[in-house]
Amino acid sequence: MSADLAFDLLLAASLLWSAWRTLATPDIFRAVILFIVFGLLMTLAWARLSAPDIALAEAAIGAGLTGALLLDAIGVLRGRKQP
Amino acid sequence: MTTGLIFACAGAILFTMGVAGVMLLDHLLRRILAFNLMGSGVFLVLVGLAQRAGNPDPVPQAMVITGIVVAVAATALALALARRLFTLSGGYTLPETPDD
Amino acid sequence: MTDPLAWLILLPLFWATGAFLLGPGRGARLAIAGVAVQLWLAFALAAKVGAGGTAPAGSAASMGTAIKHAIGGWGAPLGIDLAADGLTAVMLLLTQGVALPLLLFARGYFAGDSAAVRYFWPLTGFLLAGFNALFLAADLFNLYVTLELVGLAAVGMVAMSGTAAQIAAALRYLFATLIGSGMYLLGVALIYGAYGTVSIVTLTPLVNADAPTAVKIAGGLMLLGLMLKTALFPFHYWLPPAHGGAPAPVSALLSALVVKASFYLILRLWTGPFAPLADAVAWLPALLGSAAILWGSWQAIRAVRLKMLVAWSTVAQLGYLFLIFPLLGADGLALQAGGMQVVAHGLAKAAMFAAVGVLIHVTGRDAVADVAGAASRMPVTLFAFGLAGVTLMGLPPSGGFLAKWLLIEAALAQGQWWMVAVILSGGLLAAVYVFRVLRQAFLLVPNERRHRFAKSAPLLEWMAFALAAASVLVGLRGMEIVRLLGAVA
Amino acid sequence: MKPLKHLTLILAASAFAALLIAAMFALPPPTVNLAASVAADMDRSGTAHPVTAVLLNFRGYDTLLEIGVLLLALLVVLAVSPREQHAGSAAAEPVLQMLARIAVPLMLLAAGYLLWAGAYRPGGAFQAGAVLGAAAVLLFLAGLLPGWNAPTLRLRWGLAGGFLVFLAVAAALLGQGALLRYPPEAAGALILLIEAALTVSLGLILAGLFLFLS
Repeated sequence: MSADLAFDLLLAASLLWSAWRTLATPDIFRAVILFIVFGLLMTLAWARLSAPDIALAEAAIGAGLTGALLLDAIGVLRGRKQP
Repeated sequence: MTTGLIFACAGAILFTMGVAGVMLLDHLLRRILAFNLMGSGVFLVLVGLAQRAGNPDPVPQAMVITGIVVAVAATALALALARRLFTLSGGYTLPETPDD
Repeated sequence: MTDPLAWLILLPLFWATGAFLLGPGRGARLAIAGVAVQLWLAFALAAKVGAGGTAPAGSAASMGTAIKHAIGGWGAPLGIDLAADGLTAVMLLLTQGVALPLLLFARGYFAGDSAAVRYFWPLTGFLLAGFNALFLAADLFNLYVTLELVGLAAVGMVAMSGTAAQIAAALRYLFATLIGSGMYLLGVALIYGAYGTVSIVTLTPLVNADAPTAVKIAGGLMLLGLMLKTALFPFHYWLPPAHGGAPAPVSALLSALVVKASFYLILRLWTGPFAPLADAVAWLPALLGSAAILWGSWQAIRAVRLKMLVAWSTVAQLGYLFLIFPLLGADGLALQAGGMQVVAHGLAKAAMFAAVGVLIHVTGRDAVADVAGAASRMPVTLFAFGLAGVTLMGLPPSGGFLAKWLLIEAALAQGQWWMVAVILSGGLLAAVYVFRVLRQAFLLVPNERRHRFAKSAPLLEWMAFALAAASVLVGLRGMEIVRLLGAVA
Repeated sequence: MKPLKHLTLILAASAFAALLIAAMFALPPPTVNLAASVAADMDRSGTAHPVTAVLLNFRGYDTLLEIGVLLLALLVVLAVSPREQHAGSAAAEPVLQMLARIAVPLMLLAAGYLLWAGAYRPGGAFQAGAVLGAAAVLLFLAGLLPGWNAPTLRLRWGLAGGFLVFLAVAAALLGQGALLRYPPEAAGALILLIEAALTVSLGLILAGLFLFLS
C-alpha cells in the first residue's frame, strides 16, 4: 500500500466523517463549522484529483462564501434567541 | 484502486447522505447543508469517475466549476427564503402541510 | 435576426437584464415587446422545421436530422449543439404563445402594487430563456444548467410576494427541485464516466451498443429526478401549495409551462438515448399517471379554495402525459397525443388560472363558495373558465378532446383497455370539479351583504378568454400541430 | 411511524450507494476521449489553460447560462429580503479594521493576478471574482463599507454588466456564423474582455448575496 493510496483513503474517510457529523451533530453552529471543515477537506481532495482550478473555486466560493452566508444566518438565529 | 475511483466512491456515499439529509431533516439550515453535501458528492463522482484511469480531464473539471457556482446560487436563494421565513414565523422549520 | 435558435435564447436574456436595469414600468413594456418578437421567431422556426420532410416523430433519428446550431463552431461532442425538430418547435410555439397573453395579463394584474412585483419581469425573462434553452439543448450537462435556470426562476416567482405561506411553499418546492436536479446531475456524471461525452447525438448509438449497469442506474436517477420535478404522483406533494399559493400570473406560468419542461426532457431522453433501456419499465410511469389522474381529480373535487382546485387539476392533467410511455410505438400516435395534451393543457390551465385570478381580484376571496353569482358580473371570465373546462374534460372540438382521442386510439391499438377506462373516468371527474365552480357562479344568487364586488378589469378578462378560446380552437387546427410533431427537417 | 420511515429510507440509501459503487467499479473505459479533443484544439482556443478553454470557449455557452443563474439568484434574494434598515455592521473592532485595511489591497492584487493567470494556469474569472466578493464582505464586516439597501442604478449596471458584456459578445459573434464563435486571432482578447467584465460583476454579485441578505 503506497503512501498516496493511504493518504487518499484517509482523506476520503475524513470527508465522509465530517459530512456525517455536519448532519448529525445536535448544535447548528458546530454543524456549520464542520461544514466549513468539510469544504477545506474538499479543497484537498480536488488538489489530489489534479484539479487546482476547482480547489481554488471550492476554497473561495464553496467553503468561504457559503460558510460566511451560513454563519451570518446563524447570527440572526442567535441574536433573536438571546437578545 | 486509483485516486479517481476512491473519491468517486466517497462522492456516491456523500450524495446518498445528502439526499437523505434533505428529505429527513427538519431544520432548514441543516437541509441546506445537506444539499451542499449532495452537490459535492455529485461533483466528486463527475471528476473522479472521469479520471479513474489517472489522467486529468479538463471537461468535467470545467463542469464542476459551473456546478459550484450554480450550487452557491441555489444556496443563497435557499438561505434568503429561510431567513425570510424566520423573520415571518420565528422558526427555521417548515410548518406541517395543511390539507386543503 | 437570421438565426431563430440563438435569438430565442439571447433575446429573453437581454430583456430580463434590461428589465432589471430599467425597473418595473419600462421593464414590462420591454418584456412584452421581447416576447412578441420571440413568438414571431418561434413561428419562423416552426415554418422552417415544418418545411422539411416527415419521419416517425421521436424516433432515434429525429434528433440527429433536426435543424442544428453548433455553438462556438466546434460541434458536439467537444462543443455544445442546439437542435430543433418538430417537438421542439411545438414546445417553443406553446411557450411564447402562452407567455405573451399572460404577460399582458400580468401587467394589468400587478398594476398598482409595484413593490411586491418589482422583480416579476426580470424573473420571467430568465424563466423564458430557461425554457427556450431547455427545449433547444442537445447536451445533457447543458440541460442541467437550463433545468436549474427554470427551477430557480420558478421558485423565486412563487416566493416573490412574500407571505409566510408562500415562502414555505417556495422552500418545499425549492428542495424538491434541487433534489430532482441533483439526481439528474449524478446521472449525467455516470454517463460521462461511462462514455466520455454528454452530447445526446453522440451518446445515442453508444447506449444502443452497450449499456453497463452504471448507465442503467443513471437512466433511473435522471428519470426519477425529472418525475419529481414534473410532480408526477406520488411526488406531487409540493405542487398544490406552490401553484395554488402564487399570484395568478405566476401560477399560470408554472402550471402551463414549468412542469411541462421537465416532462419534455423525460420524453426526449425516453425516445432518444435511453430508448433501449426504457421498454422494461414503461408501465411504471403509466401506472403512476393513472393514479395521478384519479387522486388529483378527487382532491380537486374536494378543494375548498378556488386556486387549490385548479392546482390539483394540474396534478391530474399531468397524469395523462405519462400514460403515453407504454404506447410509444412506430406509428407515433402516442407521441402526438402527448404533444397535443401538453399544448391543450398549457393553454387551458393558463386560461383557468387567469380567470380564477380575475375572480379573486374582483371578489377579494379565494373560496369556491365565494364565486356565487359571479357570472352576472363577469360573464367573460366565467365563459373563459368554462371553455378551459371543456378542454380539461376533453369535449369536442377542443384540443383536449383531440389529445384524449389520439390517446384512446393508441391505447386501443395496443389492447390496453384499462387505460381507456382511466381516461374516460378522468374526463368525468374533471367535469365534476369544473361544474362545481360553474354551478356556484351561474345558479346561486350572491348574498349581497356578504359580497362586495370590486370593479373588474376588461383587459384581464379578455386575456383569460383569449387563452381559453385558443385551447379550444387548437383542436380545430390540430392536424397542423400533429404534422409538425412528426416533422423532421 | 417516523423512526420506521427513517430506518427504511436509510437502508434504501445504503443499498443504493453500494449498488452505485459496484457499478462504478464494473465500468469499462469510456469510448470518447474529450480530453484529447481539448488538447488537439487548444491552439485555436485563444488561451493556454485547458480548463479556461473549456469554460469560456468550448463550453462557453454553459458559462453564459450559469452567470444568468447567479444573477437570477441575486434577483430572488433582492425580491424576498425586506428592504428597510441595513445600518451597516455596528461597532467594528479596531483590530478587524486594521486587518481589513491591510488585507483588502492585497486581495485586490490577488484578484488581478488570478484573472491574468487564468490564461496560462489555474485561476480565472470565478476565482478572481470570489476574492473580490470576499474583499467587499471583509470591508463590510470591518464597518468600512456601508450595508447595501435597494440597489441603485449604478450598482445594478455593475451587477449586470459582466453578463451583458458576455451576452453582447455572444450575439455579435453570431455574425461569424454561430453563437460564441470567436475568430481564432481575436479569441484571446475577447476571452480576456469577457473575463475582466465577469470578474467585476461576479465580485459584486457574490458580495451582494451576502450584503443584501445580512
